[in-house]
Order: sequence, then structure tokens, then C-alpha cells
Amino acid sequence: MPFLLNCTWILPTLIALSLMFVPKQKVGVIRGMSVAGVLGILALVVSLIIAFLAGDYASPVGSAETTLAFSYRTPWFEAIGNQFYTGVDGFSLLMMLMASIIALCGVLVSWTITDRCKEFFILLFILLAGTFGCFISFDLLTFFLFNEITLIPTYLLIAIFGSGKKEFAAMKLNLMLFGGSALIILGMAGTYSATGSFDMIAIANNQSETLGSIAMWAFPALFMGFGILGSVFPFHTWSPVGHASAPTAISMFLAGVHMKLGGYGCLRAAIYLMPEGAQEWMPLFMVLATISVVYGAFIAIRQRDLKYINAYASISHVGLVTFGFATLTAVGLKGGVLQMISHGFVTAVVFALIGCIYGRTHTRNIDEMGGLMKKIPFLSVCFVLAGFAVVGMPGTSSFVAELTIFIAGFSGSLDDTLRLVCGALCISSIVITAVYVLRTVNSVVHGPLVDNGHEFTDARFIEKVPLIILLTCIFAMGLFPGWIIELAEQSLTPVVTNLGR
Amino acid sequence: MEATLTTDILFYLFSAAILGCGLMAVTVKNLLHSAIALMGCLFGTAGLFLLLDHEFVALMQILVYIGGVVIFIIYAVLLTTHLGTRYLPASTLKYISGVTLAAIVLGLVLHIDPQATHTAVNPDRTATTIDAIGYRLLDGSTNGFLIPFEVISVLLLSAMIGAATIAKHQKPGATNDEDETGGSAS
Amino acid sequence: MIESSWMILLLPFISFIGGILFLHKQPKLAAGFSILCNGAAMVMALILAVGFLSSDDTGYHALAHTWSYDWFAITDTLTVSIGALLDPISIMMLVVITVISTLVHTYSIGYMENDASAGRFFPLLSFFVFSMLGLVIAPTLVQMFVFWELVGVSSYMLIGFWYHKPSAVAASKKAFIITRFADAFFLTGIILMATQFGSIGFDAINQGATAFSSMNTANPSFSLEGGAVQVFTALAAQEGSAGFLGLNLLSWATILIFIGGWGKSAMFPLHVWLPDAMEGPTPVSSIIHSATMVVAGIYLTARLFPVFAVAEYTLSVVEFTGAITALFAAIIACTQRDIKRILAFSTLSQLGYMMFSLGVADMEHTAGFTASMFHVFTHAFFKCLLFLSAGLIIHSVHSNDIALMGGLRKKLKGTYFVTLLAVCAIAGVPFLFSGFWSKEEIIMAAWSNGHQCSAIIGLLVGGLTAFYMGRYFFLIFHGEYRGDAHHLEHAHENKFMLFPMVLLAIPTIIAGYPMLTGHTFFNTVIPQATLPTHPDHSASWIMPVAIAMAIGGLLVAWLKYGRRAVSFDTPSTNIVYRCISNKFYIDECYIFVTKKIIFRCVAAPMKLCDDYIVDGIIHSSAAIMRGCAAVIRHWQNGQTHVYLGLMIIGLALLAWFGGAL
Amino acid sequence: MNLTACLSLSAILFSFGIFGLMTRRKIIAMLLAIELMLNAALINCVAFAYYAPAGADTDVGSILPIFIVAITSAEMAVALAVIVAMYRKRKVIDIERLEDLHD
Amino acid sequence: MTLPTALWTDIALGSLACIILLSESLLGPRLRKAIVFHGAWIGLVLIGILTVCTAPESEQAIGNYLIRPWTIPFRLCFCIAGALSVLLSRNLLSGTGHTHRRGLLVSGGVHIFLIICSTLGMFVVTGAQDLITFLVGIELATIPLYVQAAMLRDDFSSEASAKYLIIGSLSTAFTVFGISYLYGAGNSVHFDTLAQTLTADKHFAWVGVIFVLAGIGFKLSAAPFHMWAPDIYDGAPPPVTAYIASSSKAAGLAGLILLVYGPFQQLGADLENIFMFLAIISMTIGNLGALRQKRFNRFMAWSSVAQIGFVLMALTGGDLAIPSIAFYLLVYIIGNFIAFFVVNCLASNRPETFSNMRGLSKQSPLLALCLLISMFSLAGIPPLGGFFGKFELFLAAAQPGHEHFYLILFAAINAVVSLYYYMIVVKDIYITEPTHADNSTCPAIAILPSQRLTLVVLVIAIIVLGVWPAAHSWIFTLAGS
Repeated sequence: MPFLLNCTWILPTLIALSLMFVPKQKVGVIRGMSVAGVLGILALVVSLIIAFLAGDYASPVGSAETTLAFSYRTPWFEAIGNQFYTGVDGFSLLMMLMASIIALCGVLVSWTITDRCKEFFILLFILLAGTFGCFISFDLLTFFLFNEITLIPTYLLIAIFGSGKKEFAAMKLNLMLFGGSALIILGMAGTYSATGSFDMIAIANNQSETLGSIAMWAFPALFMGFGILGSVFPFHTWSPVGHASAPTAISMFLAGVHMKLGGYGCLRAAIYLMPEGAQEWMPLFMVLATISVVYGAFIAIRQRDLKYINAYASISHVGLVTFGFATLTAVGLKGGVLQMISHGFVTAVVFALIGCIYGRTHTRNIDEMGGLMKKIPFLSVCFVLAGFAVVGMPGTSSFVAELTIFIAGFSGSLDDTLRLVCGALCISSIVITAVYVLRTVNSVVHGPLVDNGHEFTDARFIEKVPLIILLTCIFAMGLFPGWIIELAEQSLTPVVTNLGR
Repeated sequence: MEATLTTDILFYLFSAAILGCGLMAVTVKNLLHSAIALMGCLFGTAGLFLLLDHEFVALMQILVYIGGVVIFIIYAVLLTTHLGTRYLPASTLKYISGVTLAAIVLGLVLHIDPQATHTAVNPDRTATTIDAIGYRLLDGSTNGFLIPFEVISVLLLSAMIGAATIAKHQKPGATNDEDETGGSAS
Repeated sequence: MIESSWMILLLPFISFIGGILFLHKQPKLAAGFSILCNGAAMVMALILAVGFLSSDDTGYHALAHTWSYDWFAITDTLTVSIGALLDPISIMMLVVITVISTLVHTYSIGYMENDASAGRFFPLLSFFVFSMLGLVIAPTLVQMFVFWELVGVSSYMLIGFWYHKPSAVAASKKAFIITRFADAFFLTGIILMATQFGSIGFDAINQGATAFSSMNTANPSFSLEGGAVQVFTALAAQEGSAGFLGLNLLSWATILIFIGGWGKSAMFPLHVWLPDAMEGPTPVSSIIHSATMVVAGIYLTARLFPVFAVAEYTLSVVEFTGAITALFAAIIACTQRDIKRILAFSTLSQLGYMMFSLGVADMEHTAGFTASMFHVFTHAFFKCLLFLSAGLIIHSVHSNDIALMGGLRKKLKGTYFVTLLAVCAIAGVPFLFSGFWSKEEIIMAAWSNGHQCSAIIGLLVGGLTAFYMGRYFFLIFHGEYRGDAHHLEHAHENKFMLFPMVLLAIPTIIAGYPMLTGHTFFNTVIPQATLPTHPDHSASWIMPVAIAMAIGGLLVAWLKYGRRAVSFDTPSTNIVYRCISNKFYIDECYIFVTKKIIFRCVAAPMKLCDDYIVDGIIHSSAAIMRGCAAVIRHWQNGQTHVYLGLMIIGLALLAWFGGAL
Repeated sequence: MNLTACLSLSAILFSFGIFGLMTRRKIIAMLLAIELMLNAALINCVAFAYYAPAGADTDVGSILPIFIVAITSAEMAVALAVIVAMYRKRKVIDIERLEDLHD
Repeated sequence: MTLPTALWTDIALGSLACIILLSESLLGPRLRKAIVFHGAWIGLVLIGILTVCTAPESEQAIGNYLIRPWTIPFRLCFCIAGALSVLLSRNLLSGTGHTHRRGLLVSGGVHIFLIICSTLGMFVVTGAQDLITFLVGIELATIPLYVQAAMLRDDFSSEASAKYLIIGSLSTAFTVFGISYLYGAGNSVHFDTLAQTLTADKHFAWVGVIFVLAGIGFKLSAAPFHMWAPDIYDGAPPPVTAYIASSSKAAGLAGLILLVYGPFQQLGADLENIFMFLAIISMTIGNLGALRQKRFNRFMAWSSVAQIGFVLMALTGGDLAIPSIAFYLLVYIIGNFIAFFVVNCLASNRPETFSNMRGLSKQSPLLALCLLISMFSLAGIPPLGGFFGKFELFLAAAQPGHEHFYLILFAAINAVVSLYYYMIVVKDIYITEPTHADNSTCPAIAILPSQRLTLVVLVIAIIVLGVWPAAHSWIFTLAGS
């Protein structure tokens, strides 16, 4: 089984390598191989989940020791204490499932790319390999290594295949993400000097005094380093620019999975490793999270470009994730995890829709289009459903996640007024979200038809498939979230017991 | 030389010579005169070495330094500048910066607290004889200097070959490799 | 029969899914299928009601928890589940919803005859019925909140049904955002209840609350089990605490929950969306904005009545809003020209009635509670009838404006007769009609419970209601026809539309009688068997005053509008009149708040801050770097003296940093 | 005639070298200034050897100058060769005109 | 006495120099080209392999020459750099189809002879036991470079060598002056005695240390002493630039480590301050200088100044410093040479500025890919060797007892800035469309078979170094002791 687990990142690398040898002209072959590859990864992840659920790998309650399923450990750069230590628990399995589904839809959506599509898919698969590598590695350095691998393909994909001022956007995105990894390097150097090893589980259980004192500044470095990837307030300016000029598939993957890598890193590398630091610094990050929630929602109201609206919506929703983590309670962490998964699907489907609509109206400005329901009913209905998912209607996955986060905001004693105020502000964000979502839906889908000379053909089959997949995922998670919550809860018990020590 | 009045007078004499010629070497307009001033300065230092009981170094100074290097400089001066080429004055900014930097370095080096230095001559001090130097140079043991002795020869060899190839007069376009077709090493 | 209550819930959902996916191209088929499903649901609801009434277990009816499915677990103690809780008021609401939905479906066949997108209308209507039923039988606050949102979504889709009309789209957006604004508070209230009081189930909360309240009145407390114990202890714990801003935790939670109801039932400040909701098709207005959805707020307050009673200020807040809305809406209704707007404001005023009648009741005197539920029951029927008749009138006259109608009694005889019955019911014409009984009960309960000023407002509003309904009736049916003669000939009464109206006329009359026969259908809700259930008719003077107000209102309306021709072309210059007809300019205040304050003074500066301050810092750091790079390249000018100089300065810096010198 | 005097003498000579280096425009004059600096180093070595305390290794006082002189002469050879070659080709020996290589 | 195995490499190097010199002067043109060119780089590679095979486990003293285990990786770097520099000078020697834009070297044979002499000098530095050997080694390593810089017959080359000469001799003056003061303070030149006698309170010791560090600072082109680097890199012939950029820096570092862990042991704390100052200044000035560069050679100069800043940061660290610097140097040298090879192929018919390199990915994908890999390895992007190299420098500075966390944060931010200008290069190759004027005039790029092979070998080496831990653990075991 451990080999199967490592296949999740070996498979995309192999596909990327084999794509290199396919001649540029054979676009059909390239697309076929890519879809086959992504389907293969999805099948792999699903079989891993089934195996995980079958053999109960739940870590016993109360133990800070994360029991890893299919773990595989070999010394890699042994001289500095680094080992290739991969394993998986409920939380990373869920993230891998989400990543593979969004990757599948990403490949399907990028069916229209014809020029240089070989490089496109090669870079996409390297990005996938890096992301999956991150989700399964439990050695801090290997985790950081895979995280860095994902950054360069993102740059090249946006700079070559993007639109608008793509070079500027790609460069800004990349520099800020590398700024984040600079902070992570600082945090890792701190933990290395305190514990001398990179093994996450060893560091988490290491209760030495030196780690405690170093954690006081190593935690904010690590948390803010991954926070930049998860676009926490002051460092979020890369994501609107980046998403707006990225091609559809990449903005789906960037917003859907890559930002979640930040959240995953915050939880796994920062909170789990340095609980004392977490208790110390959490008020600050809670305020930042609330600001990014309310701030992102308000600015989304003022935006006119569809992609910018969704980018700011993502900032607002990912802010909820950070808020969930900031409460440092079992419910809060679980809420954060659920929100990450649900927002991954929601933002992916919205970006896919924006791509399809752009394909027809050739404009992304909501003032220049209207009344699409009459001409392209399928896309419009999906757009309305996606809008309801963004608002957080019950029955969609975001309701389940947001309810859990809001409950975490108010649970426990109410004397912590900061948490109360932040919780109230986050709840108020659902109203502001309703305002900008309805404003967008109304001006795009409803109202009289604005016909600027383009013939509107409804969604072709190849465009319908990703939308249907993603919408079913959203509604399935909304209606039957049982097993996801149980998986998330199991994997978070060690983190919670660690926090309690 | 034991520390007596005469040595003090000689020391001040020699240092005056050194500093005077040194200052002339760097300030006089004509390049040839500055070369000669340098020669004077080196003679002064040779005298100082004699005063400090290091005859070998003094002799070497005179033979190698003055005999070889300064003469070579004069050769270069004559080769590159026709006699009487005009003096190229440097801008006043450079003079100011020159003086200040010189003062900085001086302050840097001379920031000594006098009582720290042991000015007394070690009474049972023996002058290093020439054969001691010879033995030390060729002594292969840990505190000998055999390796540097060998390496300095490689250094001199490479310097000479390099200088020769650079300074050799060549017809434009031709390189050593081509025109070597026929003859042996030139 | 109780066990199969999930069938009632499922039937409309099946019609929704079937209609949307397969039948949206064939309107006729979709209509038939949805009527079939809703009819079946109605029959089952009626059987359920009859079974419940005939069962003679007196006293506190066992709360029938029929089924529940665990949806998802939040904390280990708090699990969210979907289920059904059948007790008198929920069964009453089930009956009302299913009856009205079936009748409205049949009515819509006629109404939607020549509308292309009818295929989409019926499934959406069934989706609304499904979510309303889910809301009504919800055993927990979270399930109620879930279906509460679904009701909001279906009302958004139905108001904006004619999406090519910009005004309809704007109205639907307005409705959704305002209800969503209230739902934010509702969610906060639920979460406070869930986290601080440990339970979200209605029966646990109510039992805990009643036990807590009865503890004060020194009679034996009930044996509590399950969630109620935590609620009881939590209530006791936070009793004395001054809490936040003077209100203790319980009143905060209950007021927040009430604000949810406030938005959905369009109470005074949040009422602006209901008149605009009239943009939707009339069957939609008839079922959603008269009978069922707007009553959700009242149903919520009724469901949580014991907890509201225990909290100090909540019931007085309820009473105050109810009274204000009743009075405010009645005044505006008198000046409106659009007939659907008149009915909308009359609904608002009747909702105010129901709300303040709940407000006046408390744990000892539950008369107000039973009166309010009774008024909900009766009002649903005659208000739905009024809307259906208005729909028929508009259908034939092709305009909403009352100025273009008049003298239609000759052409629309059936509608004339049925509307007369409904107007008498709502105006409170004595003895024959249900409206009179329920309104009289409310005023009696208010007076007997010591809330004199609410009772007087009730009487006053009764008079005003009579006046504007009379104006409505006479301006449409009496006098000469003021509209386009061409429409008058073609005005005819479609039989699909008339038949449900006639059926509805029956309950408008007989719905009042259960109260007369003293059947305690509603009293059994509050679980204290020992308390007196029947209101004491101490103040005997109320009945005649109420009758006088009703008859007087109608008489004045007849004098002003019935007898002589009324011309509408000269808008009255009277400032007060103009202000009232513009609905006290509250809509304009809302637009001012959202456009000027929220968009211009909050969102815009945030965007500027984002573009120039947060982004500015990052771009300026890049600019600084470029500046320094330029400086360095300037000094790299090829001059060897510069290089040598820097080396020597470097030497000095080394010495200085070495620190030892 | 003590160590401090010798050291200050060599320091002054060293600073003359720096002054000459910074103010001379002819390359050979700059090389000449560098000669002065190296000579200052020689004085240092000999002075330290002469005033060395008991256990010091005084032979180095003579051996180190040998290597310093050897290195200086090698460097001067290369320097003058380069300058002569450059003069023959570009007819310029002024350091300030050597500024083709700049940013 | 039997020759100890460790000394074989030095002797082999000396004999190789003699063979080259003799064949250069005595043999006919065809045979000479074969022996001089191929003999040199094959010889150097063999010596590299020899050093690896004869690596002693512990310190082996042969008279006053000490072979230290941690210097083996440095020696390997010297050989590799020497061999690659010889290979790089291929199209500057006569007899190849496409000669370099700037003409042929004055004398190929002497150029190669000087490279080998310089490598011998670096070997001597690493084996030094006393200041005199150290001084002579350093001088033998630098003086041949003055000559090589002047090997091309155009103005740039002569100007570059003149400048290099003057600044170099000033730094020699500093070093010699420093050594005289060290002798004064420590009353001996042998490292072991100096280690005891050079204590922080002695003023002479400090003057000596400052002046010697200034001399070595020039050799490393660390910040205050870096001004010469851009001009000389730009002017000198490409193989010489590459050799200076990689090998002479490695020699300077080897010398610096020798001094820091030898005679200057007792000056630890203040020395760390000096290195912190040097590191911060070098990183900042190196990064800022490289930001707006248009010409490739000057860009490599500034980037090498920045890289030295990172290395000096590691020197402030604990015992992890030496192995991490060794590994980093190996990766840095390979990365540097890949970049120089690619640009050398390009520059044989057009000046090496970034605008000429636009659209390279379309013209010849292999060169574009190699340049991309070298740039990302220098920037420290994971799959390549550069990542672990640079990351270990950060770890070295975070060793318990030597924590410099502000320095690490500053260095991390500088790494991001450095990434920016490496990305600019990649952007030019892959993304910016060549303006019509640029590539229409340039004929197709012709790559010599030997240079193509070395490129492929180097690229594979850098990826393997990043992924396969064998080389990494070998260096750490050697240098760990």
C-alpha cells in the first residue's frame, strides 16, 4: 500500500515525462493521455480512501501520536536529519480527493487550449505531482520541497497561457508565494535548531523547553508563511491579480487546491507542531482572518470583473478557514477543514463557469452582459446553483462547513469578547456574500438579454461534464457529509490533544 | 646593534630618508623622478634592515628589489612614455579622498596602546645566520618551508611565461598557434 | 398514520424533481403531476388531522416524534438531524399549507394558460410547498433554519419568475437580501441557543423552559429527561447575570431568534420587501405572501413560546412590533392604488395582529397564543381567496391599478359574490364570518391579559381594515368602469380560476366555528394541563365596540367610494396623504442606506485601501529596490579609483564591525 | 628606536602608498605606490623579528621577506607586461580612460 | 620516503602542468592541439577522480603539508572547474569551425597551462600548514588569472586585466601587510602555534586579521571588495570569467575556512560579527546590482556576489558550516558552468545580452532548458541541487549555539529578491516574444559536440545532486569530522 500512496506523485511525474516525448502536433493524443492520467490518479485516491476506511487507522483518542496509514520512511538527505517520510491520515486523504477531482475538471475545462498545449499539460502534471507530494509527506523539509516544486509551474502556466497583464500577475504571484516560503524557511530553521530533526510527529511530541521558547516566534513565521499561500489579509493582493489573469484550469486549481495547501500547511506544520506558539499568537490571526472575511466580501461588491469577484469571494471564504483554525477548538479545526474542502469545489465550479461564459460573451465585465438564462439555460442554471453554493444555502457543502465554524466561534465560555466580535462579524459576512452573489447572478443571468453580436451556443458535452461533477460533489457533501466529518474528526484528534497539553 | 645614542640618530636619519623619498615617489610630476625617488626609499629601508641586525634581508632588498624590480619599472616607463610627456594631474576630489583614506588606514593601524608592545629587545637574541635560513627553507619537516620554496618557483615560472606571451609583439590577426607552423618555440 | 408523515413532506419534493428534470417542456403534464402530488399530500394531512382530533387523550398531547435521520454531527453532544414533530399547531399548519397549495395549483392552470414558462412554474411552486412543510414539522431549530433558507430561495425564484422583467428581478433580490439579513441574526440566535443552552430540539427547550417557569410558581416541576435537563440548568445558571448591554443571555438569544421571524414575517422595519414581492405571479403572492411563508415568523414564535415567555423582554418586543406593524400597514393600505399592494399591506396588518396577540400572552394566560393561532388559521383562507380574486380581476382588466377598474360586478358576478364574502370576513362583519371571531378573540385576550393599549390599537386597526377593504371592494365592483372599454368586453371568468375560489369561500365562513363550539383544538399545545384554557369574558364591552368599528368602517367606505363616481386624475395635494401613499418613504431610506452608506462609504474606501495601501506597500517596496539598484549601477562607472577607494573604505568598515579596535 | 617607531614608520609608508594609489593617474605610478606598500610590509616583518620575545621564531623574519619579494617581483613582471601590451595597442596609460567596461 | 597516497594528486597536477608546457612548445600544431586541449581536461578529470579515491579518513601530514579530509570536496571542485574551463575555451582555440565573436586567444596552450598552475596553487592553499604556504598558494592561484584575463587581443580584455591587476596587487599588499602583523602578534607563522597565541585582546592580531580578511574578501568578491567583479567578468574571455566565478571563489572560501578554523579559532565571537556584516552587505548589494542587469556576464558577476553573501552567512554557523559550504560550492560551480556554456554557444555570433536571448526556447529548446535549470538551481528551486545547497546554508546559521535568526530572515528575503532576477532570465527565454530586429540578424546557433555533451552531463549531475543523496552524504561524512 505505501507504494500505491507514493504513486500519487510518481504517476503525474511519469505522465509529465512521457508527454515530453509526444510530438507537439498530436493534440488529441496529449489530451487523451492527460485525461487518462488524471482519471488514474482519481481512481488511485479513491482506492486509498476505501482501503483507509476499511482498515480503521483512526488514531486512538487522547494520543498526540498521529497514526499514519500506509506510512513509508527512508532516510533521504540523512546528513541534515531529513527523511522521505510519507504517510496519510484522514485529513490529507480528503485533500487529495478534492485535488484529484478538481484536477480532473481542470483538464476537462482546458480542452479548448490548442497552441503549446503540450507544455500546458506537462506543467499541469508537475503542479499535480508537487501538490500530491505535499499532502502525503510528513517530513517538514520534504513537505516544503514539494511545496516549492508547485510554484514554478504556476508561474510558467500563468505567464505563458494567461490573459491580460499576465507576466506582471505571474511574477507578483510567484514572488509573494516565495516570500511566504522565505518565512517558512525561517520557521523550519527555528524548529531544526530546537529539535535537530524535521520529522513532524517527533517535533509535535517534543515538549522540550527550547522548542517552547523558539515556538514563540517560529509559529507566527510558519503560520504567516503558509498564510500568504492561503491569502490571509495583508498578503492577499496576489490572489485577485493572479486568478484574473490565469487560464481557467489554472485559476480553478490555484484557488481550489493551491490556497488550501496554505491552510493544510498552517494546520499541519504550524498548529500541530507548536501548540504553545498557537495559543500565544491566535488572537492576532483571528483578527486578520476576520478582516480578510469582511474585507474580501465588501470589495467583491465593488468589483465589475467576474474573476475578480470570485477571487475576492475566495479570500473571504478562505478567511473563514483561518478563523476556524484561530478558535483552536476541535469544532473550529474541523470546521476549517470542511470549509477548505467545500470552498475548493465551490470556487472550482465558479471559475469553470466563468470560463464557459467568457467563451460565449467574450467579456468578463458583468455590466456588459445580461439575460443569459434565455440563450444558454444549462450554464445559467449552473451559475445560479453555484451562486447559492457560494452564499452557503443549506443542502450545499458550504452550509455544513460554515455552520460548524460559526458554532466554533461561539462555543465555550463567552467571556472572550474578541472571539465573540469576530464570530459575529463572520456571521454578518453571509449577508454581504448574498449581496454580491445576487448582484452578479442578476446582472449576468437574469434581466433583459444583452446581445453584443455573439452567437450563444449552450454548453457542449465536454463543458457539461466538469460542471456536473463539481455540482454533484457540492450537493453530495452538503446532503451526506457524515463520512467526511468522521474522517476529518479522526485525523484532528492528535492535533486537539496536542493543543490541550 | 645595541640600543645606543648612535643607533637612535641613525634610525631617525634612515626614517627621514625613507619618508622623504617615499613622499617624493608619490607626488613628483615626472615618472622617472618618482622611480628614482623609490630607489632612494628602498636604499633607506635597506639601511634600516642593517640597523635591525638583518643583513641578509638588506642585501636581498638591494640586489633583488632595487636591482631588479625598480630597474624593470624604469624599463617599462621608458617603453611606454616618451620622455617629457606631460603630467596628468588628478582632480582635487581624488587628492582629498587619497589623503582621507591614507589617514583612515593610518589611524586604523596605529591605534596601538604603547604599553602593550614589548619594545625591549630580547637580550639573548641571536641573529639569523644565512645557513640557518638555508636549512629552514629546505627543511621538509613540519616547521620547515620546503613546500612554499617549491611552489614559489612554479609561481615565478608561470609569471614569466604569462608575461612573455602577453608582451610578445604579434602581427595583427596571427596567433601563436598559426605562425608556429614551421619554427620551433620562439 | 403519524409514522407516514414523511410521505407528506416527500410528495411535493417528488413533484419538484419530476417537474424540473423531465416535464419543464410540457406545462400541462407538469401541472397535472404537481396537482396530483399536492392533492395526495392534502388528503394525507387531512386524515392526519382528523385522526389527531378524534384521539381523546386529554391534557398534554404526547409530542409525536415520528422519525428522524441523523444528518451530521457538529460537536459530540450536538448532532443535526432531520425529523418530524407533530403537535396541534404543526398539524394545523400542515392542513392549511396543503389545502391552499392544492387550490392554488388548480387556480394556476387557468392563470398560467398562455404563459410559455409555465412548465417551470409548477415544480418551483411544489419546491416551495416542500420547503414550507419541512419548516413546519421541524423538530429542531437547525432543521427549521435549513428549510427557512430553502423557503427564502424558493420565494426568490418565484418572485423573480418572470426574469426578463427588471423590476421582478430587483424585487426578488431585495426580498432575498432582507430575509438573509434577518437570517444572520436568526443563525446567531440558534448558535447561542445550541452552544450556551446545550440543545436545539424544540421539545427539550420548551420542557426545560416550562419547568423553569413553573419552578417559580411553586408547583411540582416535571420529571425532565434528555436535553431539557441541560436547558433547565443553563437557564437557572444565567438567570441572575446582567449579561451584555443589560439583557441576560436568554433574552439575547430569544430576541436574535425573533429577529429571524421579524424579517421573514416582514414586521415593521423589514417589511419593505413584501409590497415589492407582488411583482411575482398572483398565485405565488396568494400562497407565499399571504398564507404560508409570511406566517413562518409567527409560527417560529409560537413554537418557541415557552422560552420567549421565560425571557424578560422578548414578549414585550414581540407585542410592540406586532402593534406598530398592524397600525402602520393599515394606514398605508388606505391610500394605495395597486390592488395587490393593498392586499399586501392588509396582510402586513393582519400579521401585526397575530404577532401582538402572541406578545400579550404569557405562561399563565395563554389566551393570546390560542387566539393568534386561530387567526392564522382563518386569515390564511380569506386572504388567499382575496388574492385569487384580485388575480382574476387583473387577468381580465390587464392592469393592477384600481383607477382603471370600477363597476365590474356586472361582468364578474362569481368573483363579485366571493370577494364580498372575503371582504366581510376580513373586515370582521359579526357572527357569520371567521375573521370576526378570530380578531375578537385577539382583542379579548389582549384586554383580559392587561395589555389595554394593544387592545385599543387592535380595535382601531379593525376599523381601518374595514374601511380600506370597503374602499377596495366598492372601487372595483361599484361605480362606473374607468378603464379601457376594450378589455371590459373580453373580461370573463375562467372556470379553473373560479372553482378554487368558491371552494375557499367555504372555510372563510365556517373556519370561525370551532372556537364557538369551545373545542380546545389549540389550547392543548401549551403543556400545562392545570391552567384555565378559556379566556374569561370579563370585559363584555369589547364585542359591541368591535362590531361597531367593523360596520362603521364599511359604511364610511361606502359613503366615500360606493355612492358617487370617484376621479383619480387629480393627485391630492395633501402632504400627509402623499407621504402615506409613498409608504412613508421607507424604501427610499433603504436605498439611501445601501447605495450611499454601504456601497459608497464602506465598500469603496475598502477597495481604494486594497488597491493603494495594501498593494501600494508591496509595489513601493519593489520600487525602493529598483531605486537602490540604480544607485549601485551609478557607482559602478568603470573608474578604478572608485573601486580602490571602496576597497579601502571596506577595510575600515571591517575594522569597525570587528569591534575589537 | 623601538618597535612602535618602526611600526609607525611602516604604517606611514603604507599610507603614502595608498595616497599615491588614489591620486596617480598613470598606471605605472600606481604600481610604484603598491611597491611602497609591500616595502612597508617588509619593514614590519623585520621589526617584529628583531623585537620578538624569547620563544619567538625569529628565522621567519628573514624567510618571509624572501617570499614577499619573490611574489612582488612576479606580480610586477606580469603587471608591466600587461601594461606594455596595452600601451602598444591602445596608446593609453591613463587609468581614467580605462572605463569602457561599466554598467 | 614513500610518497603518501594523498600527495599523488598534487604531484600529478604539477606533472600535468609540465607536460602541457612542454607539448605546447615542442610539438607540431595537430598533435599539440590534441595533447594540450584534450590532455588537459582529461588529466584534470582524472585528478579529480584521484582525489576522490585517495581521500584520507583523517588528517595526513607530509612535512609541513597537511591533507585535511574536509578539503577533498574543495579539491574536487577545483579540478571540475579547471576541466570545465578548459572545455569552455574550446571555441577560443584555433582549428574549430565557429570561432568566438571576439577572436582567438593569444596562445591556447599557455592559457591552459596557466589554468593548471592556478589549480595547483589552490591545491597548495588547501594543504597549507603555515601562513607562508598559504600566501604563496593564494598568489599562485591569482597571478595566472591576471595573465589569462589579457589573453584576448581586444580592448576589453586588456582593460579588464589591467584593472584586475591593480586591484589584485592592492589586495596582495593588504594580505602581506596583514600576515606581517599576524607574525608580529603570534611570533610564528605556523597555524598550530598561531591558534594558541592569537587571542582577541592583542591589537596586532586584530590588525592582521582585518587586513588578511580584506585580501581574501577581494578573492571572494565579497561586498565591500566586489566592485572589480562586474567589469572583469564582462571584459575577460568567457572561460576565464567562468574560472574566476567558480574556482577562485572556491579557493578563497577554502582559505577562509582554513584561517577561521585554524589560527583565528580564539577570535570566534567578533569574527562572527564580521562575517554577519560581510554576508548582509554582499547579499544586499549583489541582489540589488543584479536586478536591472542587461548583460549576461555582469549579471553573473552580481549574482556571484549575492551567492557569496549566502555562503558567508553559513560561516557564522556551527559545525554544519564546512560540509554545507562544500556541497553548495559543488552545486554552484556546476550551475555556473551550465549557464556559461549555454551563453558561450549563444555568444559565438551575438553579444550576450538578455534581449538577444529572447525567444531562445523556440530557437533551440535544449539550450533554453539548460539555462532554465541552471537559473533555478542558482535560485534554489527544489528538484535541483541548488535547493538543498542553499537550504543547508540557512540551517548552518541556525545551529544551536550559533543562532542568527534575524540573519536567516534577512537572507530568506534576499533569496526571494534573487529569485526575481533569475526569473527575469527565464521570462526572457520562454515568455517575452523576440522583437523582430533581434533574431532576424542572428544565424542559427551552432553547438560544438563536446560542449553539447558536457551540457547534458552537467544538467544530469545537477538534478542527481538534488535528488540522489549519495554525493551529499559523502561530503558530509568527509567534512563532518
